[in-house]
Amino acid sequence: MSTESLLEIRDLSVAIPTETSTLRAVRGVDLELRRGETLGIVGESGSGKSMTALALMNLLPPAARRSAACVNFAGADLSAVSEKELAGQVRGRKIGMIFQEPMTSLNPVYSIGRQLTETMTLHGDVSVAQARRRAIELLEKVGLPDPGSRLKQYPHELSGGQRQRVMIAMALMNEPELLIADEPTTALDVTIQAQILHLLHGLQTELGMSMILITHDLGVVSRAADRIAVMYAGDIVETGTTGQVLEDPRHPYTRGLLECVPGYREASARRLGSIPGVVPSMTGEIRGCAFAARCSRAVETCFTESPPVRALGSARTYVCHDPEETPGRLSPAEPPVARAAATRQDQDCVLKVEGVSRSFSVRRGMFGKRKSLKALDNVSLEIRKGEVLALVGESGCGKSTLTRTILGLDIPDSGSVTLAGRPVGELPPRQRARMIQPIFQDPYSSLNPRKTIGDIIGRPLQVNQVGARGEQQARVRRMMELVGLPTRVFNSFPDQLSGGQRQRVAIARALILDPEIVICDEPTSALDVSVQAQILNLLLDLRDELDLTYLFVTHDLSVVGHLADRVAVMYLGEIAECGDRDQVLAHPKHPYTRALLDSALTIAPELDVPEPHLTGDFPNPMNRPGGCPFHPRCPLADARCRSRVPERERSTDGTLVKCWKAGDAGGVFSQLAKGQALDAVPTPENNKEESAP
Amino acid sequence: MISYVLRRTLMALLVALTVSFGTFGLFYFATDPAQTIAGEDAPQEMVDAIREQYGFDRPVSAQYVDWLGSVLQGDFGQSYFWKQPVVELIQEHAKVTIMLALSALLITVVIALPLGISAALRPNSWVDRFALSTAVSAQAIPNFWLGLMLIILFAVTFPIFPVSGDSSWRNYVLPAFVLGASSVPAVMRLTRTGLLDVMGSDYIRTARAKGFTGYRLILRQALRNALLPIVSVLAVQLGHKLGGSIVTESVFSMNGLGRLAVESIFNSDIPTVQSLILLFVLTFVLLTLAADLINAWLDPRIRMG
Amino acid sequence: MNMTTTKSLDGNELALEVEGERTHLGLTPGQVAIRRARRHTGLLVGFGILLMMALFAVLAPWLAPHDPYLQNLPLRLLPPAWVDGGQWSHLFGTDHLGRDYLSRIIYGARISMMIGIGAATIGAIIGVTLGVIAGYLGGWVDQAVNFLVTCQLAVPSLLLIMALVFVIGQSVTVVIFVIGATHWVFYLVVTRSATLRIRELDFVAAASAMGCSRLQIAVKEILPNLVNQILVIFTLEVAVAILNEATLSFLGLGVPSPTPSWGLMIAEGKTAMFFQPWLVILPGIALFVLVIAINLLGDGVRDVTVTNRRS
Amino acid sequence: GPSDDTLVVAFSKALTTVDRLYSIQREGLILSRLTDDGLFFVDPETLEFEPLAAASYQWVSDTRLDITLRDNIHFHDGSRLTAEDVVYTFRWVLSKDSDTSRGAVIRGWLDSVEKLGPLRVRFNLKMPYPMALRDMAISIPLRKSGTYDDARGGDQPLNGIGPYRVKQFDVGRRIVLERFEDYYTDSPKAGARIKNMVFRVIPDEGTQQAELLSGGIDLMMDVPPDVADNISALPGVERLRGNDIRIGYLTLDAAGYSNPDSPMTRLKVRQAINHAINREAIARYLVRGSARAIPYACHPRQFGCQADGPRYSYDPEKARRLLAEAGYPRGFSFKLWAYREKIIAEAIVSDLKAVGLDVDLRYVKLNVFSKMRNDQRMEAFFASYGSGGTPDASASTGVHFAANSNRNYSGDQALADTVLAAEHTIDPDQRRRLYRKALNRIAAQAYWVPLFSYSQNYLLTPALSLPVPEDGVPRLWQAAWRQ
Ligand SMILES: Nc1ncnc2c1ncn2[C@@H]1O[C@H](COP(=O)(O)OP(=O)(O)OP(=O)(O)O)[C@@H](O)[C@H]1O
Ligand SMILES: Nc1ncnc2c1ncn2[C@@H]1O[C@H](COP(=O)(O)OP(=O)(O)OP(=O)(O)O)[C@@H](O)[C@H]1O
Ligand SMILES: [Mg+2]
Ligand SMILES: [Mg+2]
Repeated sequence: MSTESLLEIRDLSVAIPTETSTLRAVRGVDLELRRGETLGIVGESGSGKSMTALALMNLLPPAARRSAACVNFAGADLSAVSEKELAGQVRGRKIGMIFQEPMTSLNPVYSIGRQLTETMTLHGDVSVAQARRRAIELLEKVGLPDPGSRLKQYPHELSGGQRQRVMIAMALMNEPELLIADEPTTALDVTIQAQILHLLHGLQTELGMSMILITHDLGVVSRAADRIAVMYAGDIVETGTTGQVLEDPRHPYTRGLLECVPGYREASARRLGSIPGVVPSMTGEIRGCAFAARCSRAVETCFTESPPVRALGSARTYVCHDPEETPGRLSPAEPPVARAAATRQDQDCVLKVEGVSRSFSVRRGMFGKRKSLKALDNVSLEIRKGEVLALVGESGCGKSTLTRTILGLDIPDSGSVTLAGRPVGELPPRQRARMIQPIFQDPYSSLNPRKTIGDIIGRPLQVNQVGARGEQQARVRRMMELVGLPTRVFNSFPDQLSGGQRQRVAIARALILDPEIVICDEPTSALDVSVQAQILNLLLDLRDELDLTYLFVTHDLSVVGHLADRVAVMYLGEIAECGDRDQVLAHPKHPYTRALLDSALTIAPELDVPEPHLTGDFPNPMNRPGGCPFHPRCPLADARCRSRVPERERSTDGTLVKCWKAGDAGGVFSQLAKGQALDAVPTPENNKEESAP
Repeated sequence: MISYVLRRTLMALLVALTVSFGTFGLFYFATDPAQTIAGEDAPQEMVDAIREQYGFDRPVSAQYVDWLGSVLQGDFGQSYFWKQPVVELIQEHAKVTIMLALSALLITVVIALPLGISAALRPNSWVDRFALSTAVSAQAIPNFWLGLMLIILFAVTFPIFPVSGDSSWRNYVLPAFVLGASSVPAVMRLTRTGLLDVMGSDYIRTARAKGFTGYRLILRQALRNALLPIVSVLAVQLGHKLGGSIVTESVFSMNGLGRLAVESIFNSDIPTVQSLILLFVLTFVLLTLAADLINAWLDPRIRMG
Repeated sequence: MNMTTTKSLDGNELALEVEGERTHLGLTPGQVAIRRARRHTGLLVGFGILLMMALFAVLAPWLAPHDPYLQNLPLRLLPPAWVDGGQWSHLFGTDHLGRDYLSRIIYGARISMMIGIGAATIGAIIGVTLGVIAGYLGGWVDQAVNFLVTCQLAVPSLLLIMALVFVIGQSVTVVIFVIGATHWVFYLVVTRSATLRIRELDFVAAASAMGCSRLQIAVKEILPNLVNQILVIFTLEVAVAILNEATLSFLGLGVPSPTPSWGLMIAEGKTAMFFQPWLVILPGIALFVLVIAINLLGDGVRDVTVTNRRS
Repeated sequence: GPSDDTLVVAFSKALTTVDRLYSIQREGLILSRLTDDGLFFVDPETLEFEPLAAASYQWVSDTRLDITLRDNIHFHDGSRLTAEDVVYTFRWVLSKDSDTSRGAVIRGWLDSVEKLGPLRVRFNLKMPYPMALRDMAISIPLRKSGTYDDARGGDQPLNGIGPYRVKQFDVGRRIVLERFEDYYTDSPKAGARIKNMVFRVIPDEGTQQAELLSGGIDLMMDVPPDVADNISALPGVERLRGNDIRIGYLTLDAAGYSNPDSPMTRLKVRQAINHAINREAIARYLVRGSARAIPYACHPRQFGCQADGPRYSYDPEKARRLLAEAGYPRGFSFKLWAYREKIIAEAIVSDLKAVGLDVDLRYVKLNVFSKMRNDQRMEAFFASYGSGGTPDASASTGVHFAANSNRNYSGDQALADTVLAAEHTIDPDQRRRLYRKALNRIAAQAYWVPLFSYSQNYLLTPALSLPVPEDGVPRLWQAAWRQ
């Protein structure tokens, strides 16, 4: 690694004038990047990560204003060059960029061949044929099979992972010196994420590029970055090498953030650490330390004076007054809550899903024929009283469809869902509503923006005609208290609330009818870690308080490890494996479970991005492979897997597995993984000891 | 694709049938074509004779079935009023309307597209304000009034163009402008918002990150995407113009389909009205179909799904 | 439930207090709209003019100097007061029957607004109902509605209106109903696509999970979210309806004489337009000003209520 | 213009055919007088029916008419007019499948036609019919024998014997005529001065005006009086005022067809309405020119239009009193139907409103109007009648009060009998007496509100000279360029 500096940013600010005031998205950021180095920028949503990256290339939204003392890139000051020069000399040539949204970042009306080659031909002196050759070469490198014929394809014919690979190839067409990757994997599934990160890492070393990797996922930076910059409210609060920052966080924010991650250090605790409050609105001037209001250590000066930059060694700084822990403001170290789960083992089953199948008929394109899409294939599940059953699986595998079926919102083609001994379909909707309630993923779309919070929470009471109006109101207020909503938001609208608050509203609404079962469909995947921690804590507390049963849908294995009693792994509309959490996470029987575990990235600075074992992408559910649906991606697949659908079997330790190779999965995989990844997933038992350096 | 086209055509036929049956009934119950054919001062005997001769005294269903039957055999009948085969009548009038509609569309495109594009490229600039105020005013000026004002101005006060008629290209200038102006707001706004949307999209940001700027960014990256909704709206606009620009034709006394349609209604000339409706419906459906196909050609997502 | 349980249940009560101090709640959607409206010139101008016109319409009996129907044949075709031969008692002159033109123009505002609002309301009722039903239920209902729309679009709407008015007969009510009955496609298209989008949102699923019937969902959950869009279309359709009425009346198939409709006045003045041009110009200007005001208002309402959340 | 010796005339309505046998539009009549000659014609000055293609005629009896033709008449294709052609023409009109526009009327009185010699023809009538010469003059142009043999002759150019021949016919657009040089010189219509005539269809009045001002047309007919006033004030335009035999009237549903309890069934109500309308003012200010208020149900210039029945003066007070007496002190509401002259209809409505009647004006197109009228669903309607240019009371009074007429809302059988008797009487004095009786009856019962006679305004380039017609139908063969 060369120590020569490639990029040096001093005092970069971005201001976006809005209707009422000016939003200062980036406030005086200083950054430095050396050749060949990977810098990870982490921070919660809205902290200004993307704006910083865009400001570098002057790709900000039209209204935004940029100012910088200097932006030195390879000897030139980018803050001074003209737009024309920037476009002609720098963008796409010396700096390549990959964006977060693979689905929308490629122009849908042009073939990817054209989009790839024009990156080169635009900057002159390269013939189309040369560019094509380069494109094919790069596509090969990023792992797209049959690149020659790919060039004719259009973006919509590719999956998200494939598109992201094309984006990467596109960014590399001119062999840039710097690659900026803005959340390149956030929209992708874990298995694909691992593939992409691995790929980026390989390419970087091969081509000797520097890279700025922007992400909010501490797991990702811990594996992929050499150095880390932690951003908060438009400013960098702490920098240093990955190991230093993650092992020994100095800024209270960094520390708080790490504690929020399920599975980090104190993962055995049932309660996660949390950063109270929300990111401050970034309009106007912030007096003192931007983090002071949320800081447990904040003292008087934190609110009045800008914190100083403190340096620890050569490239390690943080920005803090560094006060002592403030007594009273300290969030009490939560005592580990006794786990009741163990005792809930074989209790009576409250909800039973038996052989449910569901197909949709979809038309592709204007001229296409209708095709059937099998979203659920013979799914069976049991949820027992008082337990948390986690349902994991990649995007599109049918998780939401299953929850809708369970809720009685969708009628299965075959099979049945039994709730309290009766099929849900036969229950009158209001009776069903009192027994089972959902919490959804997106706190923005799950609340009607035209209703006040009080109305939203009280609506189930109204619909079910529970009690008089006054009584309903009282109940709503009680519920708001319970989920930690201030009563003054009673008459507010959802738009006025933060994401975490909204999710609390959704929880309150789900619980106000006193249901037995709550179906949580990825309730935290749209939230930042700090907020996720709050919500997860709340959900667990409520469960104990109100004696609830959860079906918890997620794609995040660390969350599973944190709160589930039992786990069901779904693949392409089937339950691949289902059993106790500890069994499934520690001794996965199904190769797919195994692969999922491998791909999950925990915070482990000493480790690299693991080598992915799965080939290919999550298949399009419209073309389900025959035999075992997993066989095209499975490293163990043989002729039987390709031809025959595996039976569902109960293994010795009580997990249900649907795989011909269930017996030998563990063995083969541990060979493949070279002992690297058993610790990949935090279970309370194995996390701390094994992941310590 | 063929099945798609077939489905659409079937739909068109169904629409045409429904509409034409509705019209038939409407006229049967409310008007007396015989008197119109005979003329206002015509004596009783004459009107009665005509009624019998044309079979207006038969039940509506019988009349409709007769008409439908002959249409299915390709015979669109004789106009009651013009006493001329309807097909010929339509051919004659269609020339004017097609000329007018196409020139109006040209004017719309020539005004609206550049205006919309330049407005989108510099939102909130003076170009944008100018474009928007043009749209707002054009939307508020009654078409017929604009026609009258233009006549007062350019045909009487400054006699540059003829007042009326459809004999030379000069006759088409004012009407085409009036008719074209009426769809400028819609097309301009759509171009502007469409292009603004596209310019704000992720893939344009990608293109900029690759080094595209200026006109290359617009022409080689954005235009094709922005074109999609414009194609559709232009097809609808053209359809409506071909469906007879009643007002314009009446203000400028042009003998187009719109005028023919109106007069046929006033004269209860059912065969003509019916054939025109069939024509309008089919034109409209064909045009929107064409727009869809163009869009499918422009956009692989539609083409291949 | 007392405070201690709250505390034990949620370690974040501290957080929420802090939050309360730091992030004062944003404005309600209504407040945001009003705040924006105050600085939206187009909207203010449009609203001002419209308010004035509405006053004219409402107070016509008191503002109009003469009875708009009173004919005075010897004084017919008097030019406006500022032209040679005009009289100050008839500021805008008189028409073919010697009726005071100013009074007729003032009363015309009534007719235009009544027809505009009436027709747009009828269109809204038809369009929104069909749009929500089609969007929410989908399937064959959607197909049927789609068929209706194609029927409606394929036939030139002015021709259709003319045919209907021609056959049914002319009256203000007929004109309102016929214009309304032929101007619902815009509502339908917008509400349908909005409904299609909204019905996929989680709060709709939440509503059905809490036991709401489909009707309740359509009316209580979906409809409130369409109000802004409907309002914008409504204003635009009012303008369209006013222009349509004028056009119809101009073509002789609008409101019946002697109702003072601007379109009718233009049509009647047209025969003399080269010599008494004010007969055409004055009502035309009135029409233009009214319609532009409504359009400004409509555009303004759209700008003001649009949600520009990032994402 | 005179430079190319072409007279360009504007037509408001398009002609569907140039064959007079198949159209009855006014434009057709004007055109037909140029391209066709009948056996008789209406003398422009006296409005008498005089022989034209006929050299002479003789009433052999009340039901038999012998006609001798001129011997020097050529069709436009050069062939000569013979008795055979006359017989062919009339037999064609009489035959049921010819579907000519006048067939039904002619069949009503004409029994048969015979050829007596090469130039002599005999007409056998079904009954005494004083209007036979009128019908021959106005409705039946002579056609070459065999004209309609194939495909109704529609495809061939019109082959008439008039002073002009059709050179070109673009339906709905224009008709081009050219002077027929072989026209018989002893015709009263001989000596046409202008070589070419073009009839342009310009439906819009404003456009016509503009065209006239810009020299696009030379003559504009049926000009509304206001327009005529205005335009004639400009240089380069001449105005002619003329009479018109058309009259305007209101019909009241005295028979109670629309509703047996209709207020219109009461005499006092009908009289009140007669008193309520200020006909003089309407005639003077709106119709203008030579228009006059008319007291009886016919045009004063028509034969037989003399009566001494009650006249109703404009007296709103009396109207109110009469309404009160009839039991409607606060008036009543009804629909007044109309299909032309909207302004006048509005003025009438305004007058009626002034006496406390709530009138809803239903201004509709002719086909709707006639549907309503024929179904006898109108309580009152405003209409006008041009009598086909016929200066005889039979054309107005006769047509409107005949028993089988659906314009007859009087339900008065005795009146219908009187009118019928007049129709079949040849003796002029006897006819006058019968019409006087009928007109007095109509006035006494106030079945109608006779309103006014029309006037005609023509606008033309000063280069053109044109005698003003007495009956509102211009004789364009008399047009000439001023030197
Ligand atoms: N186009 C825009 N107009 C106005 N404000 C914007 C725009 N884009 C971003 N912002 C605001 O700028 C601030 C910083 O945004 P930025 O996209 O840099 O955050 P981020 O750290 O990348 O967050 P995320 O993880 O959500 O991508 C945020 O408060 C955001 O609301
Ligand atoms: N209403 C529908 N019509 C057609 N296809 C559908 C419908 N709902 C779901 N699908 C399809 O069914 C499959 C399963 O969808 P589902 O939403 O259940 O996946 P998921 O596991 O919840 O994914 P994610 O993690 O992205 O939420 C997907 O391929 C989806 O496209
Ligand atoms: Mg970002
Ligand atoms: Mg889902």
